[in-house]
Amino acid sequence: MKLKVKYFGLIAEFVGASEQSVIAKGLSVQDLRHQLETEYPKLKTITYQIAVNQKITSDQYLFNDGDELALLPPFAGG
Amino acid sequence: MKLKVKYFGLIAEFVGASEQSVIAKGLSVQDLRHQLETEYPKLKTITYQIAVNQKITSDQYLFNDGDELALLPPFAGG
Amino acid sequence: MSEKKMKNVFVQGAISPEKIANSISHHQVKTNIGGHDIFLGQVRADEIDGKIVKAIEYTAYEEMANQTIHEIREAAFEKFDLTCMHIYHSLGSVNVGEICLFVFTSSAHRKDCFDATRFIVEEIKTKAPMFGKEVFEDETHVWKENK
Amino acid sequence: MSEKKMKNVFVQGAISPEKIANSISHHQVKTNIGGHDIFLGQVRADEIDGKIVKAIEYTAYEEMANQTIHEIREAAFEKFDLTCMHIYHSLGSVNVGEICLFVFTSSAHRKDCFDATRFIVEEIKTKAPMFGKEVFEDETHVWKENK
Repeated sequence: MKLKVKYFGLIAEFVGASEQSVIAKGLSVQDLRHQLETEYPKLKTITYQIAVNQKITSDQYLFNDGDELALLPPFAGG
Repeated sequence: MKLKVKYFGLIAEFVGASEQSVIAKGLSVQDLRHQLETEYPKLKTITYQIAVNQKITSDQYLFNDGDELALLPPFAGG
Repeated sequence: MSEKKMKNVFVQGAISPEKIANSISHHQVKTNIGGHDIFLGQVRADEIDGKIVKAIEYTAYEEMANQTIHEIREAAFEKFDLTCMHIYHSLGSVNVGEICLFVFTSSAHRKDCFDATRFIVEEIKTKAPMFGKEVFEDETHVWKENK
Repeated sequence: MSEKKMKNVFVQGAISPEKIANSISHHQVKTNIGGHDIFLGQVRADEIDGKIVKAIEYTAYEEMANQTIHEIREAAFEKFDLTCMHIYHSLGSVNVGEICLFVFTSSAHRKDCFDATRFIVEEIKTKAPMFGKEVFEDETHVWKENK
């Protein structure tokens, strides 16, 4: 499946982009996590959450067509 | 003993003055309370505190020369 | 930080938004501050026995109130890790919608200023000898009492 | 009172004391308000590994942050008896000493605005996807992380 993936803050630095079109090799958020951590090993060094369609989601979530994913490093608002 | 007595808010209205020189008939704050409540019976209808030299004091306090007394109705700051 | 000098908290009439903005501006040079908490007391157009309050006329036992607030200030500096603290209260007439109390604390981390401002406001309301005459449109009045 | 329309909380650059004063002024016509509580987040010149922060550059997942803050706003109106609520956060560069967060609630009685402002600030800090790059004098940086 082809996914739109957004990167923010520190993660955008690691990836060198703020948004990518990613061909997902698996079906779940967990699969994508592994896929991206293989491609960008620095992701393994930090804590981050994944949002699907602007909601924090669990690793068990299975993608649907048109989902917008985002990799979110720790928040720093305020 | 001659005392300087200050009145505030509602109590200044009851007494018709914001400050008086009062010849105390007794020695304690309690005595003065009775004396003033006899003279200004409306005082009996409200709750008020008495400060001596700018500190809230108990009815047992015995006056010293030069004490400044104040009758304080409920506070309404803010 | 503790401030030993007793300050005069009283200002004549309402406290203006400009005074508050100026006070905030003055803190922009203090780069160890991470959070400010500001409480503003505003005069409400309460309805009492069918009549609407139009203003509160504040009076105080000024020397005692300043002394009491000085002690509240010292206690707050003792209890909380604060950078700055400012307290102002109106005397005289303050119309409904206008501001009569301004409490402003600043700290490196938000918890201290949140706790401090609330502590100071509660303490002032219960301990500082200030009195408020709620004046109605028809010029009659009642005396306000803090809960 | 509840506000259904989603608002944009973001402003470019620092939040000025004048903006805060204007916001306060606008509430003087609301004569059912008795208390306001305002929290201001200010950028600190923290020392990290011997270097001093000179500014924070804020970015956000804007759509999600606005949605999250919309939900926080609705929750606050539900939990507390509020008259008004205003929330602004900076995007882009905010220098040390400048204000990056402005949370302002108003209520008839002080307890509600005190509780609400604190609730909103804590919720924003933990739930809103905003990111802060702490930039040092030598233009190197670290990424801020809320505690």
